[in-house]
Order: sequence, then C-alpha cells, then structure tokens
Amino acid sequence: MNLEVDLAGLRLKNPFMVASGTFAYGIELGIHLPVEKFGAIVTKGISVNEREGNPPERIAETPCGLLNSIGLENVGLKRFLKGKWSKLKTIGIPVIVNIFGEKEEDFEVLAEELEKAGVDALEINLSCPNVKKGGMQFGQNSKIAGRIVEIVKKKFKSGPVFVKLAPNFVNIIDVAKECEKKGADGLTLINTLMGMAIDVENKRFKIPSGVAGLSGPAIHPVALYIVYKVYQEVKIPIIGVGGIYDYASALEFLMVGAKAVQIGTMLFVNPQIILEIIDKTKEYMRRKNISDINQIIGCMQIRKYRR
Amino acid sequence: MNLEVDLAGLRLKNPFMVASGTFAYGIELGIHLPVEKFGAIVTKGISVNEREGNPPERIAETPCGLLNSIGLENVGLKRFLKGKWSKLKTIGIPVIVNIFGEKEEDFEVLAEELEKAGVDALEINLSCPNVKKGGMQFGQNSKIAGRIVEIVKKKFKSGPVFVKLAPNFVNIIDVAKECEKKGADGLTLINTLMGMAIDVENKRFKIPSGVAGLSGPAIHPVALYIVYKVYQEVKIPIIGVGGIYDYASALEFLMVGAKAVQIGTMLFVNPQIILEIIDKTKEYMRRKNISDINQIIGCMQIRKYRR
Amino acid sequence: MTWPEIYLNPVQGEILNNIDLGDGMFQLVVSAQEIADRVKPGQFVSIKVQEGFHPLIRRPYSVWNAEEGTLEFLIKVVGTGSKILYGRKRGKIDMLGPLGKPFPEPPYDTDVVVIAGGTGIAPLMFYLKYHSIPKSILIYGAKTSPSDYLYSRMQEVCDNIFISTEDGSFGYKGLVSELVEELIKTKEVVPEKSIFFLCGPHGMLKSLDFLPHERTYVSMEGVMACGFGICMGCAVKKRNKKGYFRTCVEGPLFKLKDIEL
Amino acid sequence: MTWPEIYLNPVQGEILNNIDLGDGMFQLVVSAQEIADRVKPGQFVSIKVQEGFHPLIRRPYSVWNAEEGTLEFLIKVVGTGSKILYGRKRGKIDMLGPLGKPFPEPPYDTDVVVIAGGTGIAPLMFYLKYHSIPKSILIYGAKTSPSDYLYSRMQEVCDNIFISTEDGSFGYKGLVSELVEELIKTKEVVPEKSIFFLCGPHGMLKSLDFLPHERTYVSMEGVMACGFGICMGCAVKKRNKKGYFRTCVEGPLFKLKDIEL
Ligand SMILES: Cc1cc2nc3c(=O)[nH]c(=O)nc-3n(C[C@H](O)[C@H](O)[C@H](O)COP(=O)(O)OP(=O)(O)OC[C@H]3O[C@@H](n4cnc5c(N)ncnc54)[C@H](O)[C@@H]3O)c2cc1C
Ligand SMILES: Cc1cc2nc3c(=O)[nH]c(=O)nc-3n(C[C@H](O)[C@H](O)[C@H](O)COP(=O)(O)OP(=O)(O)OC[C@H]3O[C@@H](n4cnc5c(N)ncnc54)[C@H](O)[C@@H]3O)c2cc1C
Ligand SMILES: Cc1cc2nc3c(=O)[nH]c(=O)nc-3n(C[C@H](O)[C@H](O)[C@H](O)COP(=O)(O)O)c2cc1C
Ligand SMILES: Cc1cc2nc3c(=O)[nH]c(=O)nc-3n(C[C@H](O)[C@H](O)[C@H](O)COP(=O)(O)O)c2cc1C
Ligand code: FES
Ligand code: FES
Repeated sequence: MNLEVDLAGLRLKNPFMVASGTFAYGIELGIHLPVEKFGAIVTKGISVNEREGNPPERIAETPCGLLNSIGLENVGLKRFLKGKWSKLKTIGIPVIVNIFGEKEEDFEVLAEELEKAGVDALEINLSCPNVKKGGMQFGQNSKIAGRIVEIVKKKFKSGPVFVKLAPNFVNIIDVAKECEKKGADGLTLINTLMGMAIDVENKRFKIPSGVAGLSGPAIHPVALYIVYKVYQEVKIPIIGVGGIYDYASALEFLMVGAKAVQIGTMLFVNPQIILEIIDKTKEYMRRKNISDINQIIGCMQIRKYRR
Repeated sequence: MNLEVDLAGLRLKNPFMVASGTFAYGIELGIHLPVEKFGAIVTKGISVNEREGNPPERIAETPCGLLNSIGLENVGLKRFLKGKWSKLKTIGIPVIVNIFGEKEEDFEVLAEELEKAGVDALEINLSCPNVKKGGMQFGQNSKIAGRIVEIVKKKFKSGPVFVKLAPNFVNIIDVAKECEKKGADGLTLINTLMGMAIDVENKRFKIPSGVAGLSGPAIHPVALYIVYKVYQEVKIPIIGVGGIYDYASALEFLMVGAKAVQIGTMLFVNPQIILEIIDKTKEYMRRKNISDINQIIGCMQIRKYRR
Repeated sequence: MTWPEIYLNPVQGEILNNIDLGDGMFQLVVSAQEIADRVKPGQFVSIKVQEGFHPLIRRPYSVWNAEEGTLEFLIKVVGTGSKILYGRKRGKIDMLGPLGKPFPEPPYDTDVVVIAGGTGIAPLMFYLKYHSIPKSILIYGAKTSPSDYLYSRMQEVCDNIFISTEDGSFGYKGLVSELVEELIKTKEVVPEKSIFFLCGPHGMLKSLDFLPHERTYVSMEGVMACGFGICMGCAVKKRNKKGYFRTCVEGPLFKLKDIEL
Repeated sequence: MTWPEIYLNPVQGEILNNIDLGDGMFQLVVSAQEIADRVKPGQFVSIKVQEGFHPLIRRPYSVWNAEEGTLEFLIKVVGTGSKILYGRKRGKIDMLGPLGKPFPEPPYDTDVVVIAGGTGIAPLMFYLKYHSIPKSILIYGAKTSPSDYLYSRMQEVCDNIFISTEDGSFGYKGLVSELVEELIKTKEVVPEKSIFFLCGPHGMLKSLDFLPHERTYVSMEGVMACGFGICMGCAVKKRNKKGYFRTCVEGPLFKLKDIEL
C-alpha cells in the first residue's frame, strides 16, 4: 500500500503533516511522540527578529473552534538556525519552514538565510500584517502577495516554496492565481479565519487585541470548499488545512484535490491524532481496495478540472 | 427597561428577530409559538416565480454547524402575497420580506409588487446566483450589488431596504460601502459561508450540489468580526446574524454595533430560543443596571468609529 | 389553517434505562411526562443527544412505546449522535416532541400489514399496540435474528409475525421483500384486502414498491434539521408532480402513491 | 535536551464518583491507572469533558489526590466545561496526563506554608500529603465555610489549618491576604523561615504579592489550549524581563520573583 506523495518535488512518506504554529518548532515533544512518522513538519512562523508575542489571553474557545492571537512569538531567524534547525534536520523527514515578515525586505532576508542553511522547503505566511500598509495583511492584496512570492523565489532555490493564504476580506482565488503566476510551487489553504469573541459579562474582548484567528473543526467545511474551488483555478499543488479532526476529514481534502494536508488545532486535543489518521487511512484503503493514496487525490473533482 | 430599537425607521419592540429561510414564511408555527413577541419577522426568500428547491439531501451537519442547500424553495411572489402576506400582516410586528432574483429585472418586479402590497421592509439577498454571470453571486461584485440596490430603492418606498451580504470570495467591506452609496438603508451581515462536506465512505458530496451554505454556532466568531469591521466603514445600521445561540452571543453583536440581530439555525434546535434570549437579556440588563438596550449598542467600538 | 398536533416546548427527560439489545441496537427509556401524555403512534421525538453544539441538530426518533409518563425508543448505533446516546446511561436529556403527524386510525374492516426493517419496527409496534386492530400481520426483516427480548416485545403486539434474516439465523432466509412476495404467493397476505405500513431503510422501501400504491403507507426517515416545518430540509419528492413534501409536518407517513422513493 | 515528566497518550478513565461538595464545588473520582501511577503533586490532567468538539479544548485540572489507580479532582462549576463535568455521574472520560512540572521536593529545614483560594487547594493538599513535611501550615480562603468533608480532608494532610471566609461563617472573617498578614503579625507564620506555595484566583495571588518573592511559589491557572508546550497559548509574563513563560511546561509553578501577576 502506498501512502507516499510527491509534493512539488518533496517526497512525503504520507500526506499528513502538522500545521504551522501548532507544533512549536517541531522538536519540543521529542521522546513523547514519534514525529518521524509524520509526512513532514512545518515549523512555527519564523521572522527576522525575535518576537515576544502577545500578552494573554492568547486563546479563547468558540463553538467547535479556537481563537488565537499568539502574536507570532518566535526566537527569530538567528536563534532558529542555531538552536532549532540543527535538531530539526536530524529527525529525517522533510521540514517546511514557515516564514513571515513585516515588510518585503524581511522575506528576502529569510529566504536568503534559509537557502544557505539548506532547509527543505518554505511556507510563506501571508496572513501577517504589512506595517507599511497600516497592518493590512500581505495576502489581502494579490499584487503585494505576488511580489513577496517573486522575492522569495529569487533567493530560495533549495526546495519548493509554498504560499499560505487566508480568505479574509479578499477573493482568495485571485490571490492564489497571482501567486502561481509569480512562481509559487504550491499553496497552503487555509490560514485562520478572522474572528472575535466578547465576554459580555465584563464587556471586554476575550482576546485583548480584539481580532484573532479562528481554527478548528468549525472551519473545516469552509476550508474544504476553498480547496475545492482553488484547485479548479491553479495547476500547482495544494496543501489542505483547516479543522481536520479525523482520517475522514483529512481524506475529504485529498478528495477535492489537495496533495497533502496539515493538522493544527486538533493536535492540542489529541497529540496522537496524526498517528491515528495514518492508521485509519491505511485501514480505509484496505477496506476500499485502494493501493495508492494518489488514487484518492482529486477524485471528487469533475474531469475537466483534473490536472 | 427599554428594549426598543429604531432600525432605519422600523420600530422594533426588541432587537431580536428570525433569520430569513429559518422560519419559513413566519406563519407556520401559529398557535405553537407567540411570534408576536419577536422584534420582527423575516420571511424566507421570495422570488418572482415559484421554485421547487433542491432534491435531498438538503442538510448536512458539520462540527457546530449546518450546511444547507434548500435551493431557495418558495411559492413565488403571487402566492406569497395571496396566501402568506395576508396572514403575516395580522401578526402585528414588522415583517421584513427577503427577496432574491436570478437577474436584475427580477428584483425590480419584486420591489414594485411588494411596495404595492405595502410590506414594512425588504431584505435583498445578494447571495443568490446571477444566471447571466454564470452563477456568480450578485454580492460577489460590488458594482452589480450596488446596481441591484439602486433598482430596488427606486421602486420600493414604503419602508427601509436592507441588503444581506456574505463574505465569500469577496471583500465584503467594499460591497457594503457600495451598497450604502447606492442608497441601502441597512445591512444584514452575514449570510451563510460557502462550505462543503464529503461522505468519504461513499465518495459523494453530503449535499448533492456540492457547495452549500454554512450556518450555526461555528460561524459566530466570523460573523461577529465582520460586523465589527463593517460598522467602522459605513453609517447605515447593521443587523447582525450568524451563529447566535444564546443571549450573550446575541449581545456580542449589539456590542460591536449591530442595531438588531437575527437568529437562524438555532431555532431548529430550540424553537423557544428567541423568547429565552429576550428574557435573559432583560435579566442581564437588570443585573448590569442598564435601562436602555441602546446603551449596549456599539459599546465595544472605540470612540472614533462611533456613529 | 389547522396546526399539527405537536408540542414545541423542549422537555428535560430523565434517562431511566439504556439497554443493549444486540445487533447494534439499544433500548432507551426516558421519563418525560409532557411528551408521553401527548404522543400518538407514528409521531417522533427529537433528541438533543448531549449538551453543547456538537452534534448540533437534534436527532428524530420514533416513539416505540409510551405509557405512564415514560417513553421507549429503539435505536441503532449509526453515527455521531446515536453513538453518544448509546453511552448515556443516566442523566437529563433534552427532548422536543411529540412531532410529526400521527398515523391514521386503522380501518376496522381491513387487514393491517406492517413491514419493518431494523429499528423501523418501532413506530409500527406502537401503532399495533395503541389501536385494537382486529387482524394485523407483522413482517420484520433484519441482517440477523432479533434478540429474544425484541421478539417477545413483538409478540406482545401481534399474533401474526413473520421474520426474515439475511443470514438465515431466524425465520425466512433472505430479504424482507422476498419474504413479502412469498407471503403473497402463499396467500398469508392478500394485498387487495390489506393496507400496508412500511418503515425501514431506504433500500427496503424501494424493494417494496410493488405493493399497491393506494393501499400502502410509508414512514420516512430522511435527515431533518428542525423537525417542525420551518427549515424545508426534509424534502420528499412528490410522485408525478412538481415539488416536495416536508417529511416532518406533512409526514413522516405518506401514501406510496404520493411520493417518490 | 531534557523532556518533561509528562505522558501524551490519552487515557480512557472511568468515572467512579462525582459528588457535590457545596459552594459550587464537586469532587470527581476517576479510575485511570496509567495517570495515577505517574502523577506527582503539582501536575495536572487535561480532561475532555465530553465527546465531540464542543467544548473543543481540554480542561486542565490539578490532581487533588492519587492512589491505587484512582485520581481525585476538586472542581468548581464555572462555565461550559465544568458544568458538563458536573453532570457526568458515570461513564468513560478522556484524560491526558500527567502534564506540567511537578512541584519541587520540599526543603527539610523550612516551614512550608501553602495558601489556597477555592479549588486552588487541590494541588497543595496533594503536595502536603505526598511528601512527609516536618512542619506545614495550610491557609485556605473562600467565600463561605468549606464543607465538613473538605475540611476533614484538609485535616488529614495538615495539622496547622487557618481558614478565612468572606462571609465570616468559619474562621477569620475577611480575605485570605488579610488573614496571612494577621498570621505574620502574630508570628504564626514567619516569612523568613518559610517557603510559600500559592494557588487560587488571580485576585488572591495579586493580593499576596507582598510575600518574599524569592521564597514564594505560585501555581498558575491561565487558559491553555494544548497543555504540553506546543501552542504558546498559556503565556505568563516574565518579571523584569522580555518575553513569556509557557505555564504548561515551564510551570504551572513559578517563583514569584520570576513572573508578573
Ligand atoms: C421521523 C424519523 C424517525 C426515526 N426513528 C428512528 C428510530 O426509531 N430509531 C433509529 O435508530 N433511528 C431513527 N431515525 C434515524 C435517526 O434520526 C438518526 O438519523 C440516526 O440515529 C443516525 O444519527 P447519527 O447521529 O447516529 O448519525 P449521523 O452521524 O448523523 O450520520 C451517520 C450516517 O448516516 C446518514 N444518516 C443520518 N441520518 C440519516 C437518516 N435519517 N436517513 C438516512 N441516512 C442518515 C448520514 O448521512 C451519515 O452518512 C429516525 C429518523 C426520522 C427522520
Ligand atoms: C494548571 C491548571 C490547573 C487547574 N486546576 C483546577 C482545579 O483543580 N479545579 C478547578 O476547578 N479548576 C482548575 N483549573 C481551571 C480549569 O481548567 C477551567 O478553567 C475551569 O474549570 C473553567 O472551565 P469551564 O469550561 O467551566 O469555563 P469556560 O466556559 O471555559 O470559561 C468560563 C469563564 O471563565 C474564564 N476562564 C476559563 N478558564 C479560566 C482559567 N483557567 N483562568 C481564568 N479564567 C478562566 C473564561 O474566560 C470565561 O470567562 C485549572 C487550570 C489550570 C491551567
Ligand atoms: C495557536 C495557533 C498558532 C498558529 N500560528 C501560525 C503561524 O505561526 N503561521 C501560520 O502560517 N499559521 C499559523 N496558524 C494557523 C494554522 O497553521 C492553520 O492554518 C489553522 O490553524 C487551521 O488549521 P486547524 O484548524 O487544523 O488548526 C496557527 C494556528 C493556531 C491555532
Ligand atoms: C435552512 C436555511 C435556509 C436559509 N435560507 C435563506 C434565504 O432564503 N435567504 C437568506 O437571505 N438567507 C437564508 N439563510 C441564511 C440565514 O438567514 C442566516 O443568514 C444564516 O443561517 C446565518 O445565521 P444562523 O447561523 O443563525 O443560522 C438560510 C439559512 C438556513 C440554515
Ligand atoms: S425538518 Fe425542517 S421542515 Fe422538516
Ligand atoms: S497550553 Fe499550549 S503551550 Fe502551554
């Protein structure tokens, strides 16, 4: 039985990986979890400079969902390369480094340095605020998004570059097409939806910054439909992410065309979930007489859209 | 204690009403529910001609959410006016008639006839497919959305015209602003999110049409944030809708600036929910020493945005 | 306008018993006076399987029996909702009902033949028990033999029981539709002198489409969002006509001649 | 790199008992061998209060006591999760743990003063019970008098108990911080010769900020998404420094000198 997929040149032994920001740097759980069984690791977002992140509360629960505003806390590029990357690369599975910046030049620096370090792949998080545009997210404007892709692609050659998008206040199809045009090797869909929650008893935002990112099972049907639609508009592979909670909800993404998927929030509830998904997927394939997982990919797309 | 709000000229005895399509024509429950205690009724969507709707399954459940594809089943304008409207107008609370069309002219006919009938207010559903544009929703293009508003406003004079929008594959702020510019008296935010669910066991869409509308508690944080943002960009009143499940989740909308709210999906789970929300809101106001519900409206918006 | 005989105030029932009956089925016994006093055969109760919004919508279950303030349900473990219900051995449970139209009064001069697959037996047994029907026949089809308990309960409501099992472990070996054909052949069942009530899986209903459409009633179990007529989710296609019925308020029982299976 | 003493395989515990202790608190007793065998005082267990995804995230609860395969928790009814837990009298329950760093071994030459508000007493009682501490003092503050049962349980683990109640129904009338000041004044508590362990509501902790920062430990109870170090959700501000600690893996116990309340 084959679970291996080719993701823009990355060979993953299975299509199930962690989502950025939901598995720290990928090395924390060490002896507690056989991480090497995952298809790949995606690191938390790395910026040029260290960021301390947002004050609490950083987390609020909503019905079947989670609002977070971690504030992109991370140790910064230098300490990442020194302390984390050296350990990460010994795990033996592909590592996708998620990057973000406050301005265009940040992305250039990150791409350049991570190319030097020889990381396997990059994932550009475009749901981060562009300080020069008053905090508007890079991904909310297709021109700006495309430019970031160009910049990163120019500097980073050691592996594929994925672009991670969110559908907030923008037509995500336009952005996706522009990123493809500018050379993106793949798309990661979707980042969190913008959301909010208020503690009416105390008349305060549950998360002090007000807006936060919504993830978890609540958003699964939305993410799935976005992957379904964007698949019909681009040729580059898609990584599906959003609300996966079991093997079936993961396979749904593959069926609408995703080449691989990421699991985020539900890792918090069940750290074993990726291992369980791998096992249950094998069981499913056995039951359905499917010898290669690639047979599932895109099977819910009508033929004219198939790439 | 005052619960009355002025919604673009409509006087509602409280800001709690049903959402379109989730309470049929408003007259079905008759003796079973004291509908006259609601702030207002919003009818299911009415089109020029009768529509039989979609084949089953029309409903699928998702985590804390509901996917529906009823297919805008309705008796059509003529039978609505004859059979339903004559009963509706005797209930004694404002009735907002939700309308939709397949082409621009449909909206004109609806506005004209409903003006003649003297309905209290209209709500234009712009999340319906524009047959001339290959099924793209009217609300996914701000120019087209604005034109519909113009058309309806020209014909309908007997009360306010609300425009109902969804954030799917579009910057809803742009559309909202355009609708305001073209004379909309208020905005209803939000219609369902586009979503999808697949039965992987049988490799089929849970809802045959594939795409469906996601509603219910799952979308509450998203809807709330959209109301929060759009409030800062327009002057006309907003009706908040999306995932309300109790008095607190309703008041959250008022706190970010909604003048009134609609409750949809949760009516299916608890037909008494609006009555409970009214009671619990009074209890809250008593507890917090709030004499007028208008004091709550917009209290979570920083002053520079307050209208 | 006449309003249906339904009751829209959620009732907090108390779980009295929850017993595994084998073959993936269980019996749920709940005390809920307001509902038990009102319910008539064919009606259903919509159950919120647990607190919170997942599962979000209620699950409709036909009443299997109601007496002295107590309701019984016969439930099969299928998915999320029924699995959780299966695990709920005690405690409060939020119920809405009765909902749906009761089955019609049985005719006094005709045989009543009820044909059930799996838990579809529930409303039909309640029907037989509730009315004093001069002559009734109960035909039950399942994968495997019903539990002794379930069988003895059937015997309480009917003297004429025929059973088919797919594995042949009890009664006729085969599908219930084959058994019915057999019974017609042997004149145990005389279609012209009978009216039929069917309830069960969709495949079973389809396989019985040969029964006289005018004299056959079918109780439908499609997915429902509300259960009381306001969502239009429970559409059943009209036969030879445009449009749909709402299962929840215009059914769940329909004449076979009126609907498409 | 050293890994924390945690256990990341969810365990299906069995609810043995769930008893109302008054004042909005209840005692949850669960059989869960794998966790009970491993847990040390100060660690917590993250509970999935019911099946499904609402509530979505687990709720962390400090272990109140563990012996012979059984865990005890002392829980206050606060919101969605604890309310559902309160209603769960029997059945399986999904637990993840032990999580968090255990409290440090108590020093043998110093008084150990534990100060608790409400259910904050739970980890502190386990600590006192687990270690044979030569001299300990337990100070407990609540709105109203603890139940006889809770009080007797406190007596089992400590001979030196002081209690404050806001309504004056038991012990000192007032806040626990006032009681602590009083006890320092009367030399019952000698800060220079003691180390302090605090656990309780945020307001209580803040009111005790006057205790010697170097000799005072605080067990934090902020909102957690994961509970084992991967989400960065449980941030606690470092004192006089940039950045945050993660409560779940670097705590939940911190020296007061290291964190901002
Ligand atoms: C009027 C009425 C009476 C009913 N009476 C009974 C009864 O007495 N006993 C009983 O066990 N069940 C009965 N049902 C079915 C019951 O309501 C649930 O659908 C069933 O328990 C499955 O729910 P679930 O949450 O376990 O499965 P889900 O997780 O909701 O679904 C699991 C799978 O089953 C499919 N499915 C779910 N519900 C239905 C359905 N109603 N019809 C066809 N496919 C479905 C789903 O598409 C999915 O693939 C009745 C339904 C109706 C409408
Ligand atoms: C390490 C640790 C140990 C804990 N031990 C115990 C224990 O032994 N006994 C016990 O009763 N509780 C304990 N808690 C708190 C517990 O985890 C839950 O937060 C609490 O039961 C409320 O959950 P809920 O679902 O009922 O409330 P929710 O519905 O989640 O929240 C209700 C309200 O309380 C606020 N809130 C929720 N959780 C917290 C929190 N942790 N801190 C501050 N405010 C909060 C929310 O913002 C909301 O306003 C512990 C927490 C931690 C982190
Ligand atoms: C706590 C948390 C932190 C996250 N941090 C990042 C991040 O740093 N970069 C990023 O691209 N996405 C981040 N995400 C988004 C996830 O990678 C993922 O896109 C999203 O959570 C949807 O998937 P899920 O529903 O499976 O969690 C974060 C999500 C969560 C919950
Ligand atoms: C079954 C169903 C039918 C609906 N039909 C309509 C409709 O005809 N017109 C419309 O504008 N919105 C329709 N909606 C959307 C609702 O009015 C509402 O905007 C949406 O469901 C979000 O609110 P909720 O989460 O409270 O349900 C429908 C929603 C549901 C669930
Ligand atoms: S289930 Fe809602 S109308 Fe029938
Ligand atoms: S709760 Fe996730 S890192 Fe602490």
